[in-house]
Formats: sequence, structure tokens, C-alpha cells
Amino acid sequence: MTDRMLTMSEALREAMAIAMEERPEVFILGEDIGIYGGAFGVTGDLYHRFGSERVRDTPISELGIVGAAVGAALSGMRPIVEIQFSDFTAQAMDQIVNQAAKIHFMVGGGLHVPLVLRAAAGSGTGAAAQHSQSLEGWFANVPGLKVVIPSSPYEAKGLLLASIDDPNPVIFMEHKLLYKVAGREEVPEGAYRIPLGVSRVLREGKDLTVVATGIMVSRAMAAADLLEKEGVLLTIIDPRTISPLDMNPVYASLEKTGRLMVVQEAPEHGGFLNEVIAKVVTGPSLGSLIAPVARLAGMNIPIPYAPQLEKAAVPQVEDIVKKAREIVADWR
Amino acid sequence: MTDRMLTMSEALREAMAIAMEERPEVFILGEDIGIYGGAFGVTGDLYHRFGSERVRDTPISELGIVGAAVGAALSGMRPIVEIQFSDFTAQAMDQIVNQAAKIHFMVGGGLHVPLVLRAAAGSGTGAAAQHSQSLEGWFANVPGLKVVIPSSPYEAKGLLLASIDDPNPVIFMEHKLLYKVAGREEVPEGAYRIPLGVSRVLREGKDLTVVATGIMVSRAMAAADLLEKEGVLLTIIDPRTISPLDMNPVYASLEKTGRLMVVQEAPEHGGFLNEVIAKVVTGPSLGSLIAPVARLAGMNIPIPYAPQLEKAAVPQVEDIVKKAREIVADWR
Amino acid sequence: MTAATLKIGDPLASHENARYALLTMSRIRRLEEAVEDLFGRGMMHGTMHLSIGQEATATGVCMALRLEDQITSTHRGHGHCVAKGADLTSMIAELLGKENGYCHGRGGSMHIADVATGNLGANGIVGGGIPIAIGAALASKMMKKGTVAVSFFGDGAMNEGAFHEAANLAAIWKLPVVLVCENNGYGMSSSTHLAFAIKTLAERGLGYGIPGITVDGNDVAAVYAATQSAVDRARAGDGPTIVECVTYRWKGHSRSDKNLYRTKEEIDEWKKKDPILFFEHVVREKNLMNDEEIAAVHAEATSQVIHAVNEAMKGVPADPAGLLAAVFKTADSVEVSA
Amino acid sequence: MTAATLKIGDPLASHENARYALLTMSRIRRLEEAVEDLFGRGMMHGTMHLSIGQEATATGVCMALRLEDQITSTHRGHGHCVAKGADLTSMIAELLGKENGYCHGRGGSMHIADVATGNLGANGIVGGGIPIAIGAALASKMMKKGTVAVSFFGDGAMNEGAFHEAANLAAIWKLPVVLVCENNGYGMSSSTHLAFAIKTLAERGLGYGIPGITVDGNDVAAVYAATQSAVDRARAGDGPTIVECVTYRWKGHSRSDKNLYRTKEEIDEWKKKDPILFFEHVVREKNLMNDEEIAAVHAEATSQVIHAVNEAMKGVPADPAGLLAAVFKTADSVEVSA
Ligand SMILES: Cc1ncc(C[n+]2csc(CCOP(=O)(O)OP(=O)(O)O)c2C)c(N)n1
Ligand SMILES: Cc1ncc(C[n+]2csc(CCOP(=O)(O)OP(=O)(O)O)c2C)c(N)n1
Ligand SMILES: [Mg+2]
Ligand SMILES: [Mg+2]
Repeated sequence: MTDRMLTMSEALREAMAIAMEERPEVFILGEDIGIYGGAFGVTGDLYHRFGSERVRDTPISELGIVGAAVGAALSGMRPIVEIQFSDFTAQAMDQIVNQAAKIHFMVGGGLHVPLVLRAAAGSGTGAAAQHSQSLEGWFANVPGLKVVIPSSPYEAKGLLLASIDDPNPVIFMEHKLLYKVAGREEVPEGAYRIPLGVSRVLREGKDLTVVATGIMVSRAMAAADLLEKEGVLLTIIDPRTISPLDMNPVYASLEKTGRLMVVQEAPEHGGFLNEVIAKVVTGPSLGSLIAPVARLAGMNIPIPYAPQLEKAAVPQVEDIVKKAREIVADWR
Repeated sequence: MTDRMLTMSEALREAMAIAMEERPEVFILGEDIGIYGGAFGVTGDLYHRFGSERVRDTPISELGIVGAAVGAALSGMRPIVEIQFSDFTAQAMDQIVNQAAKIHFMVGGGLHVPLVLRAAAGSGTGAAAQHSQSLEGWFANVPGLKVVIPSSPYEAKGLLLASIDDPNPVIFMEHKLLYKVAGREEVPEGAYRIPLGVSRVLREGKDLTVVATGIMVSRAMAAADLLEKEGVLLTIIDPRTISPLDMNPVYASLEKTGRLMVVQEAPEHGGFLNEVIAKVVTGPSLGSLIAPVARLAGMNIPIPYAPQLEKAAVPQVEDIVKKAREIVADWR
Repeated sequence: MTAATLKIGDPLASHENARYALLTMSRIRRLEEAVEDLFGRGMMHGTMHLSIGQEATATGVCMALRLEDQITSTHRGHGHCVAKGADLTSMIAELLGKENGYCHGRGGSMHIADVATGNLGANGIVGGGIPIAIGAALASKMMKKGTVAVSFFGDGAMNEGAFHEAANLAAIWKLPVVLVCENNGYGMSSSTHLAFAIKTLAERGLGYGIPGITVDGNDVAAVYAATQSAVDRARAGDGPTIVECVTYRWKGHSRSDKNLYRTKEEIDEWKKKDPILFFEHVVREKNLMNDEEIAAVHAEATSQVIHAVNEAMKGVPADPAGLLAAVFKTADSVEVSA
Repeated sequence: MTAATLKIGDPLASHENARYALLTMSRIRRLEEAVEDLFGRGMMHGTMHLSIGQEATATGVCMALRLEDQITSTHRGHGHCVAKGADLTSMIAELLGKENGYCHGRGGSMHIADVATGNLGANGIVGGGIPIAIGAALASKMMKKGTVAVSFFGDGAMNEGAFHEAANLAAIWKLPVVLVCENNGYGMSSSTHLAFAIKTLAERGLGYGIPGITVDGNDVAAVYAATQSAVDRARAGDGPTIVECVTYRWKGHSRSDKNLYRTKEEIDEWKKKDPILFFEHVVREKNLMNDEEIAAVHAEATSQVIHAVNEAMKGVPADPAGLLAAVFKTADSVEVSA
């Protein structure tokens, strides 16, 4: 381990610092991002480095601050809004969906909204039903928004820099369990961008193609490690951005494996990864399938509080192992 | 045509009147539902019949009124909230999603929220991007909400009465183009309930199973009429409620047709009907498919204003005809 | 008229200003009459929200603004748009769904924006523009632009959470913004008397520490004066002001309105307070304009609107082919910001 | 203590009332100390928001409420819950994720509700409970129940749109509701001085026509008196009142708080204004209780909490098997409403 094995918080902070150094119009606004350093410590010392104007603490007014960011973005700034928990995007949905997403299109192209909305998503911290949702599917079904889900510190930094560059509104969903853990790879020191709309193949294996997002990517990787010992070999694909969605590596992989499994934390019913399934079976890839598609997702329940309940509510490594093993064994 | 060939507005109004006569705890609240009779005329004369307490005009405060309805529902009333355009549920998302949907579960069952939220959805009236969305997918991915999409006056009345009876929060999405048209069948005079969670097979044909929601049901029926002349026979299934979703008739039909097409107005990317596709291909029904699944949905764009643009943005009868014809011709 | 001919200053300060104020109000009135006519003849799609009767508000406010000052507008936004200097042909072409419309037919009446004149857009969402305006003001402050942002909104909008959160941010950050509430007595059918438990809507500001002033919204000079002092405060760094303009809409809320919630007498009463007739009266009294000049102004407005309608009609219908590519701005296209 | 032993009335009206007020505050303090301890020992999951230092507010407010009056509470809700009469064992069991917890382990600290005592629930959403409370008040009015609803919320919550929309509805409909703002000086790290441009938060009511009063939130008798008059107004049909209780939280916002946004001196200063010590002082002065009685009350609170913790520990861990069935209420199950 070198000192570049950053946590995701550190990687995100580096990306924001670089962007703020590169461009005077980049600034951050959100609740408790200043002296407090962010509810999850992501902004950390940025307040001390860039001052209270550019690392701007706000009152508890999600709708107001997202709206203010929209107006600032229309007027030459590049705001990054931090929403403490993605559940509170519910407060700001009008500005996100009816304003930010649509302005460029509605007004005929004369205005645009270069805005990044970062939010802490997902369960696992015992914060219960109002602080643990995985709401990316809402935003993916809204034309005009880009939706990014980083799965590691390395990805987080490159994707955030690309998101800040993007002239369109980007919803950036950070899984809170990833904040404090280092990834499997080093995070380069300077600026680098990971283009939005390019899936990543993390690992190739002949038996099963797994498409996973967010925290499920590392769980799928852990499952793949375990299954490898049994001789079951997984391909793991992380779309990184679900809008736009790059399906090419999935199609290519399915030609080899013939088996598809999607893994998401969001509730199964109507969840986003259905889009991956739909794209596969509405296209020529349907012919490559030699097994029913396997779907592993959150239970159709609000996230419960007690640890044993919370764990049961969303896919864990052992659930992935079990389902993957089954699908490979049952369909030879 | 008898005088019981009601429009959907009339059918909905009848349902509300019956419910208010049956139970003193039923009341309606919303913007301009009183003397004005509702933005789309749905409440009509109910204000004069039931008075300003039970047909309660509110200021323009969607979050406040949904919240008030939640509080009233927790305290023994059965509110029906009318939201003028479903796009404005964005204003009230916190109360819908973080409160209404989760309270019964979060508090351990001691409280429940018998609330119906009616909203006018969909495009076709030239109201543009902020007044024309089809947002049912958001709610379908939120455990704790039931989501109803009536496709005709007959369905609307029976489903609304069942929704008012339901002890849980129900999102009731009414397509605005359906308000003023009479359906294909009579609307019985008194009370009748259509249980939530039972799909309806409107027509049976051997060539293709079409699952459509809302306004797309009548478009699919019109397409089926046209295709019948060419000898292409469609099965049309209307799930009526997308949460809960009854798939049994779909599975049964696919055994006969082997071909599936889903039709929705919402943008394709991440839209709800992917759930139908996912359910089919993750289960034994995958084996019945003899053709790739056909998916017809709204373009991935905000709804535009000009009539020619607006039409192009969402599936029309001719699009359904064309796609259905293709899929049947190409996969014999 | 183009943006370059915008006039700033007291409508009663000079003949030139008076002429400009009258012309602007007349242009708004004529434009909206033309819209109503196009709608009635089935040439326009969707719905329409006319501000006939409220012309003095848009005009008086915008006469206190510089070209580079920004506004956010509402569903009832034609007047704001015209008063800020928009091109009539592009406006009407938009309503007709033409490619040469402001939004290439994608937005329609409720989404017209005009980057050149600092108009950040009408808005179909009641209250939706208020947070956006304070964001524009925040950008102005951070970038030291010296510009002011004005948010137009209705009485009804004041009860939306968006107003509240935006107003408080503007107050605590002392943003250069003016909150112009066009109180026309109703939010659709909902009377301000039933929707508020305060006497004037300017009082709403008390809860945020925002000073407020209530003016006769049908008196263009009074509107100008109140706005100008609010703009001065804003530009001086002293923060937001609420300017409540009491006015009235003559027409229904939108095309589907049967006016059941108000009386014919009330409407007639307000028609007597026609902001255009009132201003004509004042300028005559003050010897700023005579009958002939006044008539010439109206004739000019009429001919401008007729011309605009004719030009707009010549446009080609908006083409669906470009829709998908219009959703996102591409990184390499030239950056235009208001 | 059970709901049946709830006391209503001035904490200083009698020995009995004083004893009850002190016992309630002491129970809250001890309970939260126990929670902190359980948390520190890794036996509790998630996070915790302690109201230590704010006990007089919950207690004073609830002493003005009848059992059937309703409350909505917040993320910092243990005190409200206890003061409204909740069962300590069920509370702690919930925090420990046990089947016998109030929510069967599904909700945790931020979602405890108690139908029996009219507690409509804590809320993880800042401001989330305010519209719910006014809805409860609306139901009370429509059903002519004669009950009052109280919404507890923090200073920070006042800047949410939810406060605004709810406050206005309460004002125009004259709902029987009391808006209790616990102003503890901070919304997480955000100081009220930076988040508001008004002097007292009770002034926020001016913009809605809602009368407001600011009281020392650490003086249980003052809190009681202000609430009682607000409750009287509400019950009489005169509408809402804002009661601002100025208080302070001794502990960090939640477990992750490093207290960087405030000074140790400030915290120490406020510890001197301990609401429990202050009340002890007053009751001694007024000869309502002596040292011995006071010590006995604390001992009783301590033993109740110890007992509750022990009982709670005995509960079985919540079982995932029931989760799916817990999402929807089934039509045939018995209807329970608060
Ligand atoms: C959030 C939202 N709620 C409701 C509507 C429907 N609506 C459009 S205009 C209007 C009335 C607005 O009243 P006001 O703000 O006073 O403006 P006015 O129409 O009087 O100019 C309503 C209810 C909307 N467009 N947006
Ligand atoms: C809508 C929403 N925004 C932000 C948060 C995160 N959060 C939880 S408590 C809190 C501070 C609340 O401050 P205040 O209302 O004053 O209550 P206090 O914590 O001081 O009791 C914040 C920002 C939240 N839970 N909900
Ligand atoms: Mg109005
Ligand atoms: Mg506080």
C-alpha cells in the first residue's frame, strides 16, 4: 500500500480541490460543508483552503440551495451541491427535475446548467428508512440529467472531475459505506478524467456476466474472488454512469458467457438495472442468453434500522455468491 | 351509447361522491378543486354538493397539502389529494416518499396512512416539459406506495373506490387526455371496486402479447383493431396497478404468443415497464419467448411544446402498429 | 425595438421615458390580444396565461433594470419578456411552434427565455423561478458583476416552499435581488384573502428580515420608483426587498377558466383602473404627451405586433429531427451564459 | 410511569406537579445518558441525537397537553417521547433493534412513535413532521375532537419549505396547532446567527399572521406557561402560535460531531444554565421540594432507566422474516389510529 491508496472521501476532496484550483467559477454549497467538513467528512479542510465563499455553508433548505445552484450555473458559475443524504433530494426534486434537467432543452439551447449534485446514498449505517435509500432510478428516468455512481476512490475522482467539466446537470451518487474505505487501486495525484458514458470491465470470466453498480461492484468483486476458488469465473462490469449507459461491454461479454446477472441495492421492483436487462433482451443479445437473467436487488421494503434487518434488506456478498453459483450450475 | 358512457372525469367524480357519502372521513383537498371545479374539471360540482370543508381548496403549497393529508390520514381521516399536474409531485416528494410511504413500516405498524393522491399525468395538451411528465416509475420504485394507472372511465371509477378503501397510500395517475373521452364500456351507476393488483386482459390474440399502461392501453387497442384487418392478432393486457403488479396473465399469454411488447409513455431509459420485461426474462417465461422483446416508449427527451414535436415524443397508434407488425413478421 | 433601445429611468422623467413606458405597455397589450386571437383561431396550441391589465408592473420594474440585470419570470410571462426587451417575432414564432421561435418550438409560452436581455426564462412551475433568481444574484455577487436579479412571481407563488427557502437565503447572504410579487388577487381561483392571513403580502418579508413595500401595480411610475429603490439597495449590497405590486388580471387564469370565483362587477371595477389609460391620463396632465402622440404610440405598437405575427407565420414548423440532440449541451459547443 | 400517570398543569402549581416535572426531566437525562453509554459500548447501531440540556422544553410543553393531544417529533426526539408518556423499555428495546421495541427494530431512534400517547412519531427529515402536525390538527377540527397538535422542530427546520407551507395552512385555516421551535442555537453546525436575518425566531410568524413568543427553553415553568396559552388559543379555535424555546444541546449534533463550530466556553456557559439544576433551585426556593425529595426523584429516574435497559436487553433481536409483510397494512387487520 502506498500513500495513494486513498479513501473515496479523500479522492472526492482531491477532485473538488483540483477543480477549484483550475477554475474560479467552481464552488461548493451545502449544509455543514464548511467548518464541520461535511456530514460524511468529504469536504474536510476545503473550507480552510478555499474560504467560506467558495465552500459555502447553507441553512437547511435543500430546495433553495439546489435552486440557487441552478441560477448560479445559468449565470456563469459551476456549482457543486452537496446533499447530506440522497433521500433529501426529495426536498429539491422540483429544481432538479423540473428546472435543471429541462432548462437547456425547454429554452431551445440558449441556456445550460453546469451543475453537479453530490449526495450520499445507500444503506448500511443503521440510519433507517429516511436516510438509506438508493434513488438513482428516479433520476435515470429523467431526460436531461446525467447520473454517475462511483464504485471506488479511483473512479470517484476521475468521474467527479469529468462531471464538473460537463455543461449539463449531473447527479453524483456516493455510497456512504465507500467513503471511508480505500479501493483496490491507487489514485493518481493530479487531474484525470473518466469520461461519462463508458462502462468498465473490472474482471473477465467465462461463466457469467455481472453488471453491478455502486457498492455492489466491490461486493461482486468479492463474490468473484470466492467463486473463482470453486472454478466459477465471473465477468464484472461497472457501468459507472447509468445515464448515459454504455452497454457495449455487456453485449460483448454475453457472447462469451451467455449468462447475465444484475446486482443493485435499490429495491427490485422498478429498479434501474432493469434497463440493462431490457436492453439485452430487446436486442440481438437475447440470442446469446443460455440462461434466464438473474436479478439480485434490494427487497421491496423501506430500509430497516436494526443491523440484522438492514443486512437482510440488500444484497450481500454471500447472496451474490449463491445466486451466481446457482445460475451457472443450473444452466450449463 | 347510453347515458352511462361516462368520461373519465365523470367516473372519477362519481367514485369520490360515493366514497364521501359512504364515509364521513373521506374528504378532498387540492388547488382549485372548489368553485373552480378542478384544473381539469374532475371535482366539478362536488364542492356544491359536499361543501367547502370536505372539498377543500388550498393555497399553492403541494408539500404542505400532501403533508396535511398525511397527518389527517394518521388521525382518522381518509384524504384524497388532487395534484393539478403530476409534475408537481416533485414539490411534495418528501411527504409522499419519505413520510407517507414509510410511516407504517418505520413505526412498526402502529400507524398507517390511508391516503389517495390523484394527479393528472402525461402529454398531449401542449403544456410542455413541466406539465406533461409520466412519473409513475418514481413511485413504483418506492416500497410502501401503491401505484394505480386507470386506462378508461370504467377502470377509473372502480380503481379509485378501491384506492380510497385501501389503508395505504395510493398514487393514482390519471392521463389528462383521457379525462374528456368516454370509454368503450358503460360505467355502472353505484359502487363497485376493482381490486388493486389484478391485471386485465382486454383482448386475446395469438400473435403478440402487448402490456400497456394508461393512455397507451387505448392506443394499443386501436392498433389491435387495425392489425386485426391484416390478420395480426394481439393480446392486450392492462396491469391497472403497477405496484402491486400482477404478471400472471402475461405469463399465461406468452405461452400462447411467444412474443412480448411493452408500451409506455414515460421515457424509455429506466422506465417502469422494464419491470415487466425483467419479470418475464428472469423467470420461466423466458423459455416461451420466440422473439426479442419489443419495447415502445417515450423518447428520452423532455416533452416538447409544438404539436408535431409532442406527438413525435411519445408512442402513437401508428408506432404501435408498425412495431407490432415488424415483430410478428420478423419472428415467425 | 431591440434590446439596444431599452430605456431606464422614471417613466415620468421625460417625454422620451413616458413614450417608452407607454409603448412598452401597449406592445404587451397588443401582443397578448394577438395571442388570444391566434388561440381563438386554433392557430396556437397548449394554453395561455395573459397578463392583460398587469402591463404596468412588468414595464415599471424593467425600467429600473439595466440590460445586463437578470430576471426570472412566470407562466404569465409575456409582459416581463417584452419589457426586458425581447424580440416580438421570436416570441410569437415560439407560440406558433416554429423553428425560428425563441425555443425552436420546444418550450412554448411558459419557457421563453432570452439570453441577450438577461431573461432567465418564464417558468411553468409556480415559484420555480425564485430560487433561480437568487442563484443568479449569488453569481453576480461572487463574480462581482454588479448586476441585480429580479424575480417576478405571483401572489400564489408566495405560499410555495421555494419562495421561503429562496427568500431566506437572499436575506442572510444579502444578495442583490428584488422579489417582485405581482399580487393580482388570485392564484388561479384562490383569492389572496383566503390564502393569506396577513394584510399585505409585503409583510411576508418580516419573517425573514426583508423589507417590503406595497405599491399600486397599475401605476407604472409607482412601480418604477419602488423597484428603483429596491434595485439601489440591492446594488449597494444591502440585500433583497419585496416589492408587492397590487394589480389585476382581466382575463381568465388560462383558457379553461370560467371565472366562477369572481364577479363581473369586480372585473369591471378593475378595468376602470386600466394601467394604460391611467398612464395616458397622467402624461397628459403632466404635459409629457398629447393625444396625438399617444395615438401614434399605440399605432406603432399595433403595427409592430402585426409585423411580428406576419413574420412569425413565415417560419417553418419546428422539426422533430433535432429533438434528441437538443437534450444535452455538448461540451464543445460555444458556451453562452446569461 | 405509564401514560395514565401523565400530569398536566403548571410545574410550580403543586408539589405533585413539581415532582412530576423534575422526574420527567430526570428520566429524559438518564435515558439519554444510558443511550450514550450503550452507544459507546457498541451495543447500539446507527447514530444518536441527544437532547441533553433541552429537557425542560419537552417537559414543559407536554405538561400543557392532554393524553389525546398529538405531537410530531424530530430526530432529537427522545425527550418528547418520554415527556408525552412513552414506555422506556420499548424505547430502549427499539434502539437495541429488538422485537419488543416500539418499531420492532424497523425504525430505530428516529422513528419511534407511540399511538397510545398521541405521539405521531419522531422524524428523520428536518421539518418533516410540521405538515403532518397541521394535518392532525385539521383532522381534529374536522372531526371536532377538541384535541390540539404540537409540532416540535428545531431552529434549523424553520428554513425548510415544509415549515413555510404548513405554517401558512395552519394560519389560514386557524388550525388547533402549536409550533414549538426548540432553538438550540444550531442546526447541526449552522448557527442561527448565520441562518436567519431576524432577531428572534418567533418573528418568523409575522409573515403568516401567526403570533409568536420567545421563552427561556431551560425554564420548564416558562415553557409550560407559554405553551399553555398557545394550547388555549388553539383549543379555542383561534389558530396556531409559535413558541420559541431558547435552549442548548450539550452534546454534539450526532456521534460524528467534533464540535468545531462552537467553543468549549460556550458549552460550559450553557451547562451552568442546566434546566434540571435550575428547576431544583426554583422548587427549593419555593419550598415545593427539599433536597431529600429531589434526590429521591433522581434515584427513581435512574432506577427506572436501569430497569428499562435490563428489560430491553432481554428482548429477542428483531427478525427479518416479517419484513416483507410489514410494508403495507392489510385491509382486514384492526385499524388503529392515533
Ligand atoms: C408548483 C405548481 N403548482 C401549481 C401550478 C398550477 N398553476 C399554474 S398558475 C397557478 C396560479 C398561480 O398564481 P399566482 O402565483 O398568483 O400567479 P398568477 O397566475 O395570478 O399570475 C397555478 C395554481 C403550477 N404551475 N405549479
Ligand atoms: C431535510 C433534511 N435535511 C438535512 C438533514 C440532516 N440533518 C439532520 S438533523 C440536522 C440539523 C437540524 O437542526 P435543527 O432543526 O435546529 O434541530 P437540532 O438538531 O438542533 O435539534 C440536519 C441538517 C435532514 N435530516 N433532513
Ligand atoms: Mg395571482
Ligand atoms: Mg437546532
